[in-house]
Amino acid sequence: MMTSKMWVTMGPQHPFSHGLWTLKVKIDGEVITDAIPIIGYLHRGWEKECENRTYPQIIPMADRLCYSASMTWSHVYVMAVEEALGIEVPERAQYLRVVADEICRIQSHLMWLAAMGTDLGNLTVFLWSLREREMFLDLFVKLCGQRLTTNYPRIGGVRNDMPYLFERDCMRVVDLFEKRLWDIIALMDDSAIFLSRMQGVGRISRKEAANMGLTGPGMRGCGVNFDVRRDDPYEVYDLLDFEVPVHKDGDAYARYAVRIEEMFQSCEIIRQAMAQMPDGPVRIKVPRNVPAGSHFARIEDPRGEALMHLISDGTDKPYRLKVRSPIFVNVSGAKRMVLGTRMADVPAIMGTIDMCLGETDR
Amino acid sequence: MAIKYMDKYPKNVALRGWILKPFLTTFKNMIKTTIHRPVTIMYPYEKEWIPDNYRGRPGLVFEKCVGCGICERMCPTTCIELVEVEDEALGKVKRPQVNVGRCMMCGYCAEYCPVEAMTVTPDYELAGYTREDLIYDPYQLKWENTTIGMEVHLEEHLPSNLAKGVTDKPTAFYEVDRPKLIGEKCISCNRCAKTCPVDAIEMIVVGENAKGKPIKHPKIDDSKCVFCEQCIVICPKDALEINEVL
Amino acid sequence: MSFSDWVNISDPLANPNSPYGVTENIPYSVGSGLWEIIGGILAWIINMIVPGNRLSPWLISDAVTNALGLVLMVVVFFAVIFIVNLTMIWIERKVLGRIMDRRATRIGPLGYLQCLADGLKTFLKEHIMPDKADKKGYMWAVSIVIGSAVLIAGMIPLSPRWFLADYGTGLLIVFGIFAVSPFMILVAGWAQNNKYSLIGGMRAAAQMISYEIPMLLVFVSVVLMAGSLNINDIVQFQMDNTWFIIPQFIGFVVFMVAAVAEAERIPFDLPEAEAELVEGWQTEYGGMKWGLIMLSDYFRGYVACALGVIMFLGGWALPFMDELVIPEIVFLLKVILLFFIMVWARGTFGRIRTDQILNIGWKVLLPLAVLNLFIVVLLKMGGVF
Amino acid sequence: MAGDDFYEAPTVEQVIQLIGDRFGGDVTVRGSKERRVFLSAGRERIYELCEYIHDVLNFEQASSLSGVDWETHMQMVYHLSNYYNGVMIEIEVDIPNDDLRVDSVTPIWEGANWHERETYELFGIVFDNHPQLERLLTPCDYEFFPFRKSYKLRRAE
Repeated sequence: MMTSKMWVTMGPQHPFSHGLWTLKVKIDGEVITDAIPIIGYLHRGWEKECENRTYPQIIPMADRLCYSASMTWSHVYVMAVEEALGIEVPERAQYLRVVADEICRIQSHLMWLAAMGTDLGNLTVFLWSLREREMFLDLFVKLCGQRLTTNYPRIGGVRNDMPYLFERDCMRVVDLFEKRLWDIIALMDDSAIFLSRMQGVGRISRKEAANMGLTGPGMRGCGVNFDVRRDDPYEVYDLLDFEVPVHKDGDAYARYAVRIEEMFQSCEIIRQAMAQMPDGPVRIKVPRNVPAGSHFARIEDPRGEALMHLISDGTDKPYRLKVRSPIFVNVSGAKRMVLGTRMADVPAIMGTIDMCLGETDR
Repeated sequence: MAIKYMDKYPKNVALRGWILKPFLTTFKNMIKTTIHRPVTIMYPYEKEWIPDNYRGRPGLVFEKCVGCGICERMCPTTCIELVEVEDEALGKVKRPQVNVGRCMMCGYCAEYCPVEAMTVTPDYELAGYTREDLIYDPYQLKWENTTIGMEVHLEEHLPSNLAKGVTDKPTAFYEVDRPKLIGEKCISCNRCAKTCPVDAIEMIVVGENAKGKPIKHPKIDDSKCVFCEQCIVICPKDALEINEVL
Repeated sequence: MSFSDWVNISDPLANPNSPYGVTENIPYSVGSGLWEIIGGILAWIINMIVPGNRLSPWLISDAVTNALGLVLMVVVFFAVIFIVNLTMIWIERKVLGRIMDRRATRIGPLGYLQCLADGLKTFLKEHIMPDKADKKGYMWAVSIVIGSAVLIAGMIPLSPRWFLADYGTGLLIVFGIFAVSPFMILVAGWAQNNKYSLIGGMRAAAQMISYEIPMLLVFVSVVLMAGSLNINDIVQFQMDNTWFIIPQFIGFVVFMVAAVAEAERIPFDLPEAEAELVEGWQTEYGGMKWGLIMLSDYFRGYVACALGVIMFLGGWALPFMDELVIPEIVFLLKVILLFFIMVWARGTFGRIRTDQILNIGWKVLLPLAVLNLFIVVLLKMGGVF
Repeated sequence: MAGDDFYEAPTVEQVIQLIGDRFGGDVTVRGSKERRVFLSAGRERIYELCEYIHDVLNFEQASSLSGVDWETHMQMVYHLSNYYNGVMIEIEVDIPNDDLRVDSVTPIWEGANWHERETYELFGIVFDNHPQLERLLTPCDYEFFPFRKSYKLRRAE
């Protein structure tokens, strides 16, 4: 019998692609024999745009790199500039940045969990996750005035101090969230259907993962024990006590489990940071012009390792700003992940990458 | 700190009834939500509570504004433009006009405003029928209802102050940074004094030139100056330069 | 006896050749009664306009009343089923809303009229057909899918006095027509000339065919136990003995799982798996066609639940209180209870993968169904029933 | 610190020493600080250097590859990191404007693939031995390289 293979274009307008990207898959029946990821629908020339703006003006633009990790992106940018300026940020500002980072990490992971739920056909997980995420977005509203585009870190500190009663709100939200997260876990981890969809799907070995340059939960799900927060500490992460979850399996479930555990650890970090937070100023005045030089900073984004490479030339505008986006690298290995799986697994596997096209295409 | 979740899962679901736990979980939640009210906010009819420092569109307290143009300079999207308006009480003044369609709600204008005239407003329903509708002139921008204490400030501290141990007094750039005069470049053209929005520059005679005419140099009143840099920009001979205090 | 002989007898119960025999049929009585009112008013108006005409007496003659009573009987019957379906859609949306902690439907009292608003919206949408689609396949396949769903909904009696047709082989016909739509779904998926819908159609066919078999095995064991294919007899047998859910619990579980798969609902909604296949085999159907497909899905869900009620939950009977309750209401409440379980499952689970769904069908459900059949045969041989 | 897959990763001093021993004058150390090593190398030996860093020093990940247009010449900046102790190596490679070629490191790190494609399309630097050097983000019919300094943005004028 003659069989022929068929190219199916998934995206850019397709329910599985959370954002504008395309995965062309070649299917033999339902089994995928080839795949081509295509990106670039959202290329804005972000790095070039930044060469025309002064250093403070880039912070709100860095928020726009990723809709759900805006805090970490502006954070890594100001870290790169502070590196170039060679200044030390006040300690309270560092703690505030850590708190905001972890809130951002939780809400980003919840957004991922929601998308994961719809990818697997479970709308309940979607809505429950978004309900929890709303609490963290409310915290962002109180802290920095907006839900998604936080614009909170500043070169030399943060925008403002904690508002009145923010600490109490934060503790309440974190406690409530930890309680409710077990409900979502019960919905997913205790369900045989969910486990059968996730376990053993999209397996990557540790060597492949390292070679592909995977970072973040995708990498830790493959057994690589590395976290920028712990092994290359920035801000005050070396003063905080937290675990880095590592899973050996390297399948979609491992990536899921690592992310869930990271949310618990982030709650713990928020608690510790709030308890340890010293009094003091939150922002120092910095010179307008950045001395010439080439500097970079890296940070643990919710999706992986975010790196910004800044080349300054002594003026008040950067000469070149390069963004190393974790998803940009992770999605380049999409072919390897989906090869040999079934078409129905594509959303499950690509869902665990946690796509965000703003930072991928820049 | 201990691992909280990964040492408990994955469990053997075959021993836990495959699908019973999720069934019970959803049923529990269904009972709960039937008793209390669902968390959804029915948007057009009811709105979420948002604080006063929510970064919606920029607002303007018309009387406080001095027309210095710092907001225009700081705006990342160049959506702010200083326009001349004819005000009944104040006469002809320069005030910012915001193209809200281009505004990215970063709040820099409110943050860097030296006189707290620009504010952020909790006004986020900004749709209009044309693009011209979205260009808010200074009167449309007016916003007076910000709760006292909820304004957005620039909470900068001088590193030199911190080194001295002064940590309770935020010092913004407009309080310490001042234009610095390079005397030999000045040609006494008086443009800086004319353009200064807060009348902080006074031309004072410092001597006579070879022809016997007086040489006037600008003298900057530190208490009035807000460091808007307009004099630096307008100076034809670059005789004024930025003097940053750190 | 010819048709004219039959229609000329005024009292259906006294009609020895009535399709309903001597049993009472409420939809038919209501239909005849409705025509007596409508036809009477029509005859009166026509008589006022043209006094002494021959049309007015004809309109209220026994023959016309009997014939149009049959037509109106169908209308009455489907009006009830339609309202039941709207209620089921409303229940699904409300229950899902409660499970997901969100607002559900909002139009009308308790949001009940939301479905009508949605129906109106889909009805007013533009009719779009892909240029390269196979026109005949595109239109006819979906018509048959919808038509078969409506047809089987009409074949389920709500009670011994509320039915459209009472066949000796009633259950067999219902199952036969239930199995028509997978093939038509395959045709529809192919005819749209769209890769997603083709894959969806193939999945639908594979899934439904593999789930027909355990379902039919369960059906056979029920029929074997009751000793009849007639729905009335099956329910009567359960009323006399015991509900079949007690001896055939395995069969009930197998049937419900297979019914969820047949009705294409989560967790078995692979043919329209929206995560990877956009909308599956319905991708290119828009407007009212899509609305009717959705409605027919609910009709199929209703039929699946009704079959479950008839075969396992004693139909319209409630033990010890047969005289106290209205059997139609009891039947519909039981249907809605089963449907609630399906909705609950939808709110709880995700979607299963293609190979897993076939594995479950062939490796789990089929042996269980055979086991169920075996138990039934043992019980029959042991003379328990 | 590294858990089960424990491996004694080279520290900053060891990295400088090992690279100095192996490559001598071809690779200059521009500086170093805590967990950071800054190198610059000639483009002839960049592939060899990267292979050495990957295979011997066990820097398993190419974090970022960025091109820089210095107008007088182009520059490739490699940021390499390992999975053990957080040490990062930055390598600068100068490329003359009249011969924009450099060896691709994709055979060493697969993760460098898209970074190199991106640098190719935005700066016009050609990577030898790259498996698929095509435009990635911009439309494939672009004939200019938008991130070069000669490509001016409207606001800059």
